[in-house]
Amino acid sequence: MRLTCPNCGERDRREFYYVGDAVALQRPDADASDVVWDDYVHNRDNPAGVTRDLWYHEGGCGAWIVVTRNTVTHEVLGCELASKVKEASA
Amino acid sequence: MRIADKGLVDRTQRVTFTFDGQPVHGYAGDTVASALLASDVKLVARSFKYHRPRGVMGAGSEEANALITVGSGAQQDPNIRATQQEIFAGLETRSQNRWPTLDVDLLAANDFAAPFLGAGFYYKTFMWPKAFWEKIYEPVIRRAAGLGALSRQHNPDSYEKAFAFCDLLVIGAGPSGLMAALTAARAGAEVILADEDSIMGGRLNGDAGDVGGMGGADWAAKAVDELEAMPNVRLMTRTTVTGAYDQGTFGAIERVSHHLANAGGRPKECFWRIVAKRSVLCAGAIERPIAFENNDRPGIMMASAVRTYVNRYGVAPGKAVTVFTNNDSGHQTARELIAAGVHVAMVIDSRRDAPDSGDYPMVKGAEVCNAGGRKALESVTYRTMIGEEKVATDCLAVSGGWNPSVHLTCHMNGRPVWREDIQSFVPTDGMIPGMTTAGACQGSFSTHAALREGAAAAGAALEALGMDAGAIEVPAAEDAPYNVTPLWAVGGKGRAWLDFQNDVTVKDVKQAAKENFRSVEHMKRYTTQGMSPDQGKNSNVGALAVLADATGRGIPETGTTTFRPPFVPVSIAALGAGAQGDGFAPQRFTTSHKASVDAGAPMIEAGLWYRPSYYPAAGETTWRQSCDREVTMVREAVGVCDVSTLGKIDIQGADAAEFLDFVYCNMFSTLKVGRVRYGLMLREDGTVMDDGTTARWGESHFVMTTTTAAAGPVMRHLEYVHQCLRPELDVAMISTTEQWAQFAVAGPKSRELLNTLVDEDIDNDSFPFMGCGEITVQGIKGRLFRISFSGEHAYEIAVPARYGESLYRMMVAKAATMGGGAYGMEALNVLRIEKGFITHAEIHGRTTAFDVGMGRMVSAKKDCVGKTMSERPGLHGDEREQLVGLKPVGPVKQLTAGAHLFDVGAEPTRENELGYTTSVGFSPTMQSFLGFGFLRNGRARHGDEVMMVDHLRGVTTRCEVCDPVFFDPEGGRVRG
Amino acid sequence: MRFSGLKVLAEGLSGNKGWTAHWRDAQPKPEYDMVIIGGGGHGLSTAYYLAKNHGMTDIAVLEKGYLGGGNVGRNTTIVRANYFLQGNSEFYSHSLKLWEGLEEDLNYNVMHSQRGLINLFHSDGQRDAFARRGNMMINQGDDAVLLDREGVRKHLPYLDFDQTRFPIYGGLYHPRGGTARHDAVAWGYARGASDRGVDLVQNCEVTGIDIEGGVVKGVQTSRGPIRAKKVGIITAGRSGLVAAMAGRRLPIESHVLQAFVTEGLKPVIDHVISFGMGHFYISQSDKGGLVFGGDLDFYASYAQRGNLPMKEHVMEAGMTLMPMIGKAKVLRSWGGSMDMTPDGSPIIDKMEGIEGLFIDCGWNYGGFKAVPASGWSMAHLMATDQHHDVAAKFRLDRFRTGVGIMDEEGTGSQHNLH
Amino acid sequence: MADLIAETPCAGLLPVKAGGVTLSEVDAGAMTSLAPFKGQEKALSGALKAAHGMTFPAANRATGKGGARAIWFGQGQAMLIGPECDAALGSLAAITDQSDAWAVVRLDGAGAEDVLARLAPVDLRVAAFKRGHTARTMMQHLMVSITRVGDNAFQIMAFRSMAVTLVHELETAMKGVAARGAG
Repeated sequence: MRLTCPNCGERDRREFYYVGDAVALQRPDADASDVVWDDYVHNRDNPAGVTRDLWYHEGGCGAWIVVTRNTVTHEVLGCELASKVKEASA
Repeated sequence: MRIADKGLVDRTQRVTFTFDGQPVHGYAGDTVASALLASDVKLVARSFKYHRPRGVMGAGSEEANALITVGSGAQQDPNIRATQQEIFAGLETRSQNRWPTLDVDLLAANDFAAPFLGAGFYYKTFMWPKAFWEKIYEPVIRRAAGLGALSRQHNPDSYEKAFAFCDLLVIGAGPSGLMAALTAARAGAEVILADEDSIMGGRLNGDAGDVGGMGGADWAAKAVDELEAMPNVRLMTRTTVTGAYDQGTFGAIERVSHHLANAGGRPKECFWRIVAKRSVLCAGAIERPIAFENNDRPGIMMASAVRTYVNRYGVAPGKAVTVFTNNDSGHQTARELIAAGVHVAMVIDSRRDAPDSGDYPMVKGAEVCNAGGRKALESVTYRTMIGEEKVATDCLAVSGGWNPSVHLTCHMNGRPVWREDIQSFVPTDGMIPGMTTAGACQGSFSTHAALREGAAAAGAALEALGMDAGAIEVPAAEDAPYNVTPLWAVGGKGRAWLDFQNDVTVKDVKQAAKENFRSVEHMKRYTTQGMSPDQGKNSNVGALAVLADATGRGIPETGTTTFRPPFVPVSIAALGAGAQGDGFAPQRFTTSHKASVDAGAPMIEAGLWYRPSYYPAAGETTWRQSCDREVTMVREAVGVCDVSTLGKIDIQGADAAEFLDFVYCNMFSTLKVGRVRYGLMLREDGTVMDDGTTARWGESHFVMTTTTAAAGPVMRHLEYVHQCLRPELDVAMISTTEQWAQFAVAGPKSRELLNTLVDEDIDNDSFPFMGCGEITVQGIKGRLFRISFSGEHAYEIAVPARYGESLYRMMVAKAATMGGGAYGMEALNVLRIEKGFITHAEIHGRTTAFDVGMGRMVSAKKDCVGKTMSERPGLHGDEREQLVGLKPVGPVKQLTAGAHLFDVGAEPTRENELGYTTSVGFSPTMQSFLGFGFLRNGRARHGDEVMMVDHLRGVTTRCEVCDPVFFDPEGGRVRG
Repeated sequence: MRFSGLKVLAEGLSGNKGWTAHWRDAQPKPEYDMVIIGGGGHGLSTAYYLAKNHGMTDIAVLEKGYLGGGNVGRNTTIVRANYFLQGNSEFYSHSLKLWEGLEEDLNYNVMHSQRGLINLFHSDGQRDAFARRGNMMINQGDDAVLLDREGVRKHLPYLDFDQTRFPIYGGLYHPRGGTARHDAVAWGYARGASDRGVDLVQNCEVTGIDIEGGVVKGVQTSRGPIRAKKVGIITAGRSGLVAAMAGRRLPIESHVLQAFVTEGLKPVIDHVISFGMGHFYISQSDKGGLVFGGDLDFYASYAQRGNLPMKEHVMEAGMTLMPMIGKAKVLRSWGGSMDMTPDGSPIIDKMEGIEGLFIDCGWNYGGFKAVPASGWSMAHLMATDQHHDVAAKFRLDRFRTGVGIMDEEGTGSQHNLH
Repeated sequence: MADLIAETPCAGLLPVKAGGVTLSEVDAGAMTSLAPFKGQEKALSGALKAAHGMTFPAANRATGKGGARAIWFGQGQAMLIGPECDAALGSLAAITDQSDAWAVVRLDGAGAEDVLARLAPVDLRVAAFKRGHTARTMMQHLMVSITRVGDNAFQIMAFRSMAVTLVHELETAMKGVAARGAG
């Protein structure tokens, strides 16, 4: 698999570290309910199809990246800097 | 037998090699298979299960029979295809899977027991008595199974991996591949053309037809010459593309020096990772056998392979060749044999309407139903409407039609589709993004179609790349239609082989269907059909057809064939090149490494680093003696220890303090400049991630320390928290682990030692406990932290790494004059246990701040990563295993780590287990073993006695539960 | 039909004409007491034990493809009971005991081979962690031996004891650990369940779960609706997709795990060997192929195919540990789809709030060895509405409450790290 | 007391030569990482130009020339190599001394591209990676910075502690390339 780092361009998968669903960017408030936190930390949509997940260009520029991707075909539909995504949602 | 004046081998270079110890002569350009056939060696292998005698069947990488071992000693290389191994002087080859010899193989007895060894027989027996499976049945089965053998010695050869990039990857250099490469290269594209053969041309080298008015092989050679001269083309011979992966990535294995007597430093193989913007698959097709009784006899070969041996190698595989075919290409073989002067005994065509196309005896509407001869073919029997006839023959050339080599197109889960007209599976568009297919691999079997489609596929690829193919001229070549009438298996009572290598017969497939293994996947798994070294390249379609027939379905309803990477087997050494020895992961060395090695310290690995275990002094014979001395030295004088491996991260920016408040569970915004604080970092799930000290270097500048093992993960975590959770914060992080050589100087005389080296005066005012600041060491800028991991008055001093070794040697020498010296990991461990300091042995990923007794550090005044989840009810309370100290109090004085804790008198069983030990050490200070454990409700049990049970090491120790701080609980020494 | 050596002999002498189907291909009925979604190892063993232990036979197992087509047929076949946390320890211990009687029980040779498993360690800290594990195994009544470097050398003389990157300190030896013939496990359970009256329905994809008023009523399938009083979701690899039909999200991410097999070789590796530093484990099949695997590809995927960097990583681990396998050639690689949970431990539970709906999932990459005990426990739960003692901790709510989290790897709630 | 003695990261390991390719250690001078504070990217670039003569490099590029270079070093980060960094830049950026943190080597000679193609998963052929181009990438398992500094010359930087592995990997690849070049 190759991902297009917004900084570095298209790179081999081996340069990246994967952490999971990009839902991670939507951290609940500290006083949100246990159900909300359980959902945030543990539960996943885990779709067979398009998903957005979080990668770290550890062997490259050090950017965290939100990748839009198909879990069945491995087609990569887009890569954005996580900080930009987070700032846009804030 | 050689044919005069024929073939591409170099008749001027005679080459002698050995097969099973016997010298065999061939010519440069021969493979082991062609040289053996030229020498009339028919028997070259034994089959997997029945040890049936086998000969050369094909001429390519899909060879199912002629697998040999090359080389000997540590270099012996098993399961090499004789059809691919080029010969050179001194080459040593051996047959496999026979005992004692290829000719007299006692395990051939299995063949006579065949009625009892049919599909899946082993699922139904060997169950009684129970203990016999591991002791008798399995060892016997294992010894009989397998093909070649590994040497059991470490691999002595070098292997390599590499990356390559191109606009267009052309896979296969037959007519379509050459035409595709020419088209794209002439248009200026960066082209890689890969072919698994030693010379490019594919079937043009094996067949006799003309291309563009010249011999096919000559046209291919000319095309290669043109490509070779172009700077934008990379020709890769002996290179098999093995797999298609995501986003245009391909794997390919290059056999670099298998064909050389002297590799001259070249690797044996190179595994390529090729990234291509577009690709064209020109993989050709594989001719398929027809199943009939004894169709596996040596001398029975593929019809196209017979042509290859004749035309390319100038070898007649037999004196009287018979052809058995269901399509026109068998006739081509007959014609070319006759043209080469080889006698054709008969052509047996299963089609009643077969064309009369040559000057040879032919019988139409007939099927070969048996073969005579055991170790070499002597005759075949064919059946017509009127009865059976026998023909004396020493070679049968079989053509059951062609299977397009769709393998790579299936690597991303795409399924090929059935084409009734050619009775073959063909790829569909888009199975591999960016790939087009051309020629025989998509079912276009004429030479002209291959050339035409190769050019067209390259044209399409160029268009996608935004380039122009220009006018393409396709050379003239044979363009005959392909006529085939399906014939998969000839009826009869005997065993007819489908998967030659795994000894799967038509009967096996039928029996599987009867036993309800009707799904093609079930049938394959039950019979092992297609799981042999050729991965079903020769047999899957035939087996599918037999299954379809047995289950009364059509072929497309029955299933499809699909293939997984690799296309050909790839050696582990090639895929894993570089790792043998110490290459699996980088090695990290501290600046004091040499000094420690000079001092005789055994180095142990920590993270990727190497650190000294202990420093043996004269007269010391055990590590414990050294460790005890080093601990005492620190407690009484001064010790020096390299702590550069701990992660160091500079954190700067206006919001640095706020950032730290969010990543640590305790407060850092309240820390004063010039001071250091211990911090605990949680994961979002509330467990402890790491701990360490962080110094406030300036108002908006912090210097964080992580544990050695967590340095990388913590850096990643900090960037995650910043970029993904708090991008609004103005903060920048950079690792400075490598910049600084940092040494712990610990013990009552630590300040005295430092004052001999540091330019400034160090005292309690300039450097109070948990103070930090800049210093200079002989004019070199450094950093000093008054922190302690031993409970002693201690410092960590840092200088730029280039001075690390020098400073370290200086400090150790100075310490020695003060009754001190270097200490290693063993002593460091004891010192921290005495003081109740935890490491990753305690914060092992399952423990919380509450568990390690730091629950109150989780600040109530702010949010932090992990805070909310750490408040889950299951992570608090009496049921949790809590950190405690343990001291032996009974007759056994030893503690071990990894033991479990039980109430006194309780059976040491899982049900009674109350906790476990994590770290232990003998404390020379306390003259006792000391340990840490996690004990259910442990903090409430200080003063109780428990039993520590270590079944594995046979140690059972009665212990007192106590506070984990064993030594100097008031902490007076550290402030001294 | 009872299988035996005599039967094989008799059939061989009479032309092998008497063999019959190993299981019946059933047409789905409109209604069953219980429907099990998923005809993999766990689903089939659940059906088998429902019939055998609980006398329930009005059961359909619905399989969207062919029986045993999921992870039970694409794994590295390792069978072991070497866990160290309460909850896991008793479960896998029970499973191993079932394995040890499986062939007699099923009258099917699944080739369970207790050739011994050796987990290598490479530092003092790892030794202590393995000691904790081994001691728990003995606490539980299973077997474990702590080997030092020389002890490992005696068993595995061909390892590279000279490499210093991750030098071999010793190993935890689990003599009862071993391998089995994976497909045969599925077929054996299928045959056993079918013989007891369970309907095995292939090519029957569940497309919906019918729930009325918080009570499960049945399922919609590609072959029509089927009513049922109880429904079990046993579809590891695709658990989240099926649970979504009941409106539930699961604490699961699906990941690819690759495995590899080489061409057949004469016997050379007699044990199962696990090299934790390289996430590498290997054994040799009875046919002679080296069967080995590594870590996840690490990204969520349902593609059931692996990527090159992980293949290379696995081979590199092999070359650093045992360079004698360098000239073995990888014949085939495949990818399984793994249900990865936040603590690396499985779930066998009722679906809270939906009466009659049960789920058995989250096997991470340890599901093969769990097949017997998973079926045993799931059958118990579905039949009695009570958790079986050995699987009592496999609760779905443990993540919310923090009670009974079983994180053997200690890597925390990141799904792909277990 | 004796003075502190400085040791370079690749002391005793380099130079090495194989075929037409040479690997040698570079004394790069001071190395300072620059990470602009929020909103200071432009100001920093200007100040850098004023102080050291080169602008803050765009992603995947190096500015300046031999002796005084700014190499893009990752997201929001550049490495100033050569001159001692003007302390005044500290008001615009996090500046961190990294002079001792990196092993800096130069791979030089026809075939250098082929050597790197054995180790790095990026296209470093001149058509794609020209003089002044830089990449943060990997070489086998090492995290590295690679910059083309000549037609056939690259500067490669890896963590100081991993200098032995860096040299080992490069030397192995160099020998492999040299052997093939021998025909």
